Amino acid sequence: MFKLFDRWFEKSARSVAQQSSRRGVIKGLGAMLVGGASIPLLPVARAADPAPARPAEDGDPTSCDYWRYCAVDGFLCSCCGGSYNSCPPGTEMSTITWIGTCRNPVDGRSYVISYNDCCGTTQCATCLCQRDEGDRPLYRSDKSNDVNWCLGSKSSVYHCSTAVVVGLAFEEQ
Amino acid sequence: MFKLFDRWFEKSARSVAQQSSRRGVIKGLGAMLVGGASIPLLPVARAADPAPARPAEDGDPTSCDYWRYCAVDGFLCSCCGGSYNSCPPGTEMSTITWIGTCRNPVDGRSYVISYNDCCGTTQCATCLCQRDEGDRPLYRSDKSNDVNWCLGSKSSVYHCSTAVVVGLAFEEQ
Amino acid sequence: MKCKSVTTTLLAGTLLALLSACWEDSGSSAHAATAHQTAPAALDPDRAPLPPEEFGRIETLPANYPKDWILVDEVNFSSMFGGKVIILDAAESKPELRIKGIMDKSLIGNFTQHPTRPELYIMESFHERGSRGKRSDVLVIYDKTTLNIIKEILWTDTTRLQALPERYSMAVSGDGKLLFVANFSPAASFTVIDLDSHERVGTIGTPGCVLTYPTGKRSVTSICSDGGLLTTVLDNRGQLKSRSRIAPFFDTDTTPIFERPAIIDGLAYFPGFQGEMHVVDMRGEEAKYLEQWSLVSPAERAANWRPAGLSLTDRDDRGRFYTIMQPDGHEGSHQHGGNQVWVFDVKKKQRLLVIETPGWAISLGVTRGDKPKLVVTNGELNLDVFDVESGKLVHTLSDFGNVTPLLIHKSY
Amino acid sequence: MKCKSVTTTLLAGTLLALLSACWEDSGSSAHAATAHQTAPAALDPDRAPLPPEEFGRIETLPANYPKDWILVDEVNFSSMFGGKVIILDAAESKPELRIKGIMDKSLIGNFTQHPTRPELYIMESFHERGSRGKRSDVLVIYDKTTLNIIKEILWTDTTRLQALPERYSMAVSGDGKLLFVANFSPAASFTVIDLDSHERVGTIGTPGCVLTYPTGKRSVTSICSDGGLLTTVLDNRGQLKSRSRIAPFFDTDTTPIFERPAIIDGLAYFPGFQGEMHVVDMRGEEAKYLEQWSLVSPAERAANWRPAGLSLTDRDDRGRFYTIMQPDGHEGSHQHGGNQVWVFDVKKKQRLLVIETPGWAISLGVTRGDKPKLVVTNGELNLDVFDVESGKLVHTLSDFGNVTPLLIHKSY
Repeated sequence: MFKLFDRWFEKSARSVAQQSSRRGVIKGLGAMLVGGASIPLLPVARAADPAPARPAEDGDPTSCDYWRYCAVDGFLCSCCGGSYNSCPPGTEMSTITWIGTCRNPVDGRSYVISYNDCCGTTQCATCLCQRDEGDRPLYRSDKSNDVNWCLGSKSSVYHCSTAVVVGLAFEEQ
Repeated sequence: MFKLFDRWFEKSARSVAQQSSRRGVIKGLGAMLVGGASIPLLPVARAADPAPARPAEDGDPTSCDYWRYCAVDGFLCSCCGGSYNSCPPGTEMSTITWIGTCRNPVDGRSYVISYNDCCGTTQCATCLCQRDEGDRPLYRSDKSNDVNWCLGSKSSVYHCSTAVVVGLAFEEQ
Repeated sequence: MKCKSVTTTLLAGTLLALLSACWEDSGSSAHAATAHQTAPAALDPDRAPLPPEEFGRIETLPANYPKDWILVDEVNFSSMFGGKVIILDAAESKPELRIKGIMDKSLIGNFTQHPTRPELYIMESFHERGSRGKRSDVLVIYDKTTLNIIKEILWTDTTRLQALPERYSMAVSGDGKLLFVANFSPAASFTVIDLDSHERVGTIGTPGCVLTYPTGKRSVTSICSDGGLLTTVLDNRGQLKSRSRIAPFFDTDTTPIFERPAIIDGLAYFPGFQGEMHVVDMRGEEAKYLEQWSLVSPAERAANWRPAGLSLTDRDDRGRFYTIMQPDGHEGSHQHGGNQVWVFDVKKKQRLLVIETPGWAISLGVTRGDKPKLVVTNGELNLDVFDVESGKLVHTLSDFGNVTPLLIHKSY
Repeated sequence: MKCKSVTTTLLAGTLLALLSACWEDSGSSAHAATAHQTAPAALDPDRAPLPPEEFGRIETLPANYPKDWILVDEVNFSSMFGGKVIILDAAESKPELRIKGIMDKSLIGNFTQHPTRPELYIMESFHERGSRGKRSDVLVIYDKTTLNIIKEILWTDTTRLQALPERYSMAVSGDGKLLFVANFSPAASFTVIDLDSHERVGTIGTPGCVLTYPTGKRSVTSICSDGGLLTTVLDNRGQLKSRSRIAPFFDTDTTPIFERPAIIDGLAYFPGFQGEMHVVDMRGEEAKYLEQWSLVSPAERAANWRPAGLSLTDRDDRGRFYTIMQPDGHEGSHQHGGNQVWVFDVKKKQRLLVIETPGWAISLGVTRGDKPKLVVTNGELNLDVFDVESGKLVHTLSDFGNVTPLLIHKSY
C-alpha cells in the first residue's frame, strides 16, 4: 500500500507495522483535553508507581511504527533534535492539538496520546510518518491531523510532531 | 561531467552542447551596461535592417544549450511562462544584472547578452541551466552569476533568468 | 541604483583601466578549447545582425484560460513559505512549455477562482520574520491576465484555516458577488468579502462546523462535528440572516464521510469512507439532505474497495462524478490514495468507467469541455494526465517545480 | 485560545452528546481488522502504567559542540524562504539521530559562528509579504545552546550580500570582539557589529572589493575587481582607521582565482582556476601577498586537473589544506566540482593525500580534531563522509531535509 508521500521522503517508505489501537474511547474532546501547556486536568488514570520494575515501553521512537505514533501525520521530532515527547532546540511546543488512542504493546494498555506540534522553525522535513489510524476530516478537529496545529503558539510555522502520553484511556481503568 | 545540480533537476542533466562563445571583449562594465530598464546607451552596433531575409537565430530557447545561455546559471524563463527575453506574468524584470558574450551560430556574430532576472515570485524551479562560461567570482560582479541579481527591483526574490540581446560585441564591428 | 553610482562605487579607480581594456579580446586563450567544439558559422556580412531587444517585457495570460489548463495547489510541505499555485497546460506535450504562470501561496495558503470574473483568490499567512514575529493573514485578489495583485485585504485576526488544501476552504457565492473564506482557530467561522467593492463585509461563526460549500445564491453550508450540516443564510448585504441545521446523516466515528464533495448542478456528492454516497441539495437557500446510495457493489464492499485519497473527487462538464478508489481499504488508509479512478453517472447511480492509475492516485482534477482530461497526483508526486474516454495515460507532468501538488483545479 | 472557548465555539450544542459518548468504545468494529495484526500483549495488572508526561519540554545543546558535528548551510535553492542551517552529527551511524537542531536562514542568508563564545550569527532577509512588500535585512544572534535568538539587529538599508554561500560573507575579528558582515548592492561594503554590546558600530565602503577575510586583530581584507586585495584597518572602537591596497597578483579574466581561501594559522591559501596557489599573510594589521606555488604537477596541468566546486576548500586542525579537484577542466567548469579531494601540506607545498569521491564532490568541509572527517556535498546533493586517514567512505548523510546543502561548516 502506498503512503501519501512514499517517494518524497525515502524513510517514509519503510514498511509500517500496523499497531493495534483503539479509539472512539474518547470522542470529541481533542482540543479541550490538551488546551493547556501543563498536564491537563483530565479524568484519566495516573501512574501510581513512577519506577516500574520492567521497561514500560519498547521500540524505536525514531521509527514510524513506534506504538505512540498510531494516529500521527507529520515529521517525527525524534529525528529532528527533539524526542517523542520533547521539542528540538529553539522551537516551541503548541498548546492546542489532536489526540489519538494507542495501545502500548509492552503493557497491553491503551493510552491517550497528544500529538503536540513543535513550532517556530521551518519544517524539519525528515522522518515523515503518516499513520492516520482514527484520523477524521476537519469536521472532527479533535481527531484531524490535516490541520496545522501550530495554534496557540507564538509561531504558526510547523516543524515536527511529538507524541506525549496524557494518561490511560478510560477503558483501561 | 557533472553539473552542479544534475540530479536535483532532471532536465539539467540533459547533455549540454558547448556553444562557442568569446568574452573578455567587454570587461568590467556589467552592471553599468544594463543599469537602465530601457535599452542602455551602449557603444555597440545596432541592426541596420530590422527584417532579415533568413532566420536570424536557431535552436530551442527552452533548452540549456540555446546559444544565448552561454554564461547563464539559473532557471530559464522560457520554461516558466516567460520567454528568453521576457518575464513570466506577475513578475518584474531586474534592472541590474550581469552579462555574457555569446556567439550566434546562425550568423557567426558575437552578441552581448544581458541575463536580467525576473523577480517577485518564488523560484520557478524548473529548467535549471548552468553554463558558467566566462563566469567569474564575486570580485568581478559584472560577470558573476552566483549573485542574486534581483537588485534594483522592488522584490529581491529570484524567479528565473532571461537572456536579452543588448547588441553586437565590439569585435564584430 | 543608477549607472553612475554603480560605476563609481564598485569599480572605483579601476574603471579607466577596465574601459581601456574593453577593446581588446583578452579571452581568446581561455576560450580556445570550447571555441572549436561547435564549428560556428563563418561571419556572414550580408545577413543583418540581430537587433537590440527591449528590456522589461512581461507576458500576460488570456482572460479565459484554455480548457486544458489546470491550476495546481502546490503546498510545498517541506518548505511551506514557498507554496504556489502553478498554472499549467495539461495538454502540452513539450514539458518546457507547460508552465503558464506561478503565484505565491505562503504557509499552506488557500486558493479559489471566480468562474466568470477574471480574478483569482489566495488566502495566505506571513510572519514578520519568516517563522517568527507578528503574523498577518491576507486575502490576495489577483488579476487573472497579468497575475498582478489587484488588492490585499488584511485579516483583523489570524484565524484563517491552515490545513491540507481543500476545494471549499474558500468559495464564490452562487450569484458570483461574494467570496467566503473559512477560518479555524480551532473555533470555526467564515469571512465574507464583497466582490464588487473588494471590501470585507464581516465574519460569521459556524459553531462546530467547518468549510464553505456555496449554497443557493448567497448561502454557505458547512460540515459539522455531529455528522450534520449547517447552512448560514446571508442577506443582500452579505450579513447573517439566518442559520439552519441539517440533521446528522452519518456517524463521525463509525461511518465518517469525506469533507470533499463534488458539486454537480447544485447537488453535492459526498463519498463516505466505506463507499457510501450522500447527496445534499445545495440549490436552495438552505441545504437539504436528499439520499444515500452506494458507490460499491456488495462484492466490491466485501473486497473493501473504498474511496481514498487527499483531494479525491471532482466532476466534469457533462456532470459525471470522479473518485479515487482503493482496494483492501482499512481504518487509517482513507488518505492513502488508490489505483483506480471510478467515473459515475450520478443520475442513474451507475458506474460508467474505471480508469486504471498504474502510478497510484492521491488527488485528482478534471479539465473542462466535452473531452475532459483526468489529472491525477501520482505516487511520485508528479501529475499523470489521462484521456477520460480511452482511459489511457497521455503523459506525465513532472519537473514543474512540484514538491507536493496536492490539489488540482480546473481552469475557467 | 482558552479551553473553554474551544469547547463552546467548536463543539457547541453537541458537547453534551459527545461527553456522554466518551465512555463507550464505539471504535471496535472499525478497528477489529488491525487489532489482530500485532497480537498485543495481554493487559498486565502488576505492571505500573506509564505516567502522564510533561508538556512543553524543549531540548538544548552543549555549549561546545562535539568535534564531529557540522553545520550545513542549506540554501534551499528552489524555495529560498526556507533556507536553513542544519546542525548534524556527521559521525552518527543511525540516520534518524543525526539532526541536532535547525535554524532558519531566509533568502540565501549568510551564516558564521564565533570560535569561542556560544553564539551563532545569521544574516538574512525578509519581505513583508514573502516575495513582496518592504524588505528587511536582519542580523540574528543565536544562543548556541538553546538556539534561541539573543538579539536581532535590523539593517538601516537592504544591501547585505545575497549570493551562493561563502565562508567569508561574515567573519569574527581576530580578537573575537567584532563581527564583519558583507554588503553588496552591487556597491560593496561591510558592517561592523560590536560583539560585547551587540550593537552596530557602522558600515565601511570597500570600493571594488568584496567579502570579509579576517585579518590581524581587527582588520578586514576584501578581494578586488583589479585582481588585488584591500585591507580595511579598524580602530579600537571598530571605526575606519586606514585602508591599504595590495597590488594585483592575478588577472580576473585570464588567471582568475577562487574567492574561497582556507585560512591556516593566519595565512590565506587562495587556489586559482588552473591550479595556482596564492598565499596571503593575514596575520598582521594589513594583508601581505607572500607567494605563488602550484597545486598541480606539469603532467597534471597538461591533463587540466583543476580546483573546482562551489565551496571547494577547507583546512583541518593539523593545518592541512583540502581542495576538490577536477580532471579535464575547461572554461566554465570551475564550479562543477570534481571526483577527487587533494590534501596538502602547505608548509612543504606537497600533496599528502588523494581521496577519491566516487559520488562526485561539489563542496567540502572538514571536522575538528586529530582524526578529522571529510564531508563532501556529492552529485546527488547528499553528504558523503570520509575518514581522512583511510580515504574511505564512512557513510552518506541523506534525508535530513537537504535540498541544496552547498556549504559545510565545522563546529566549535
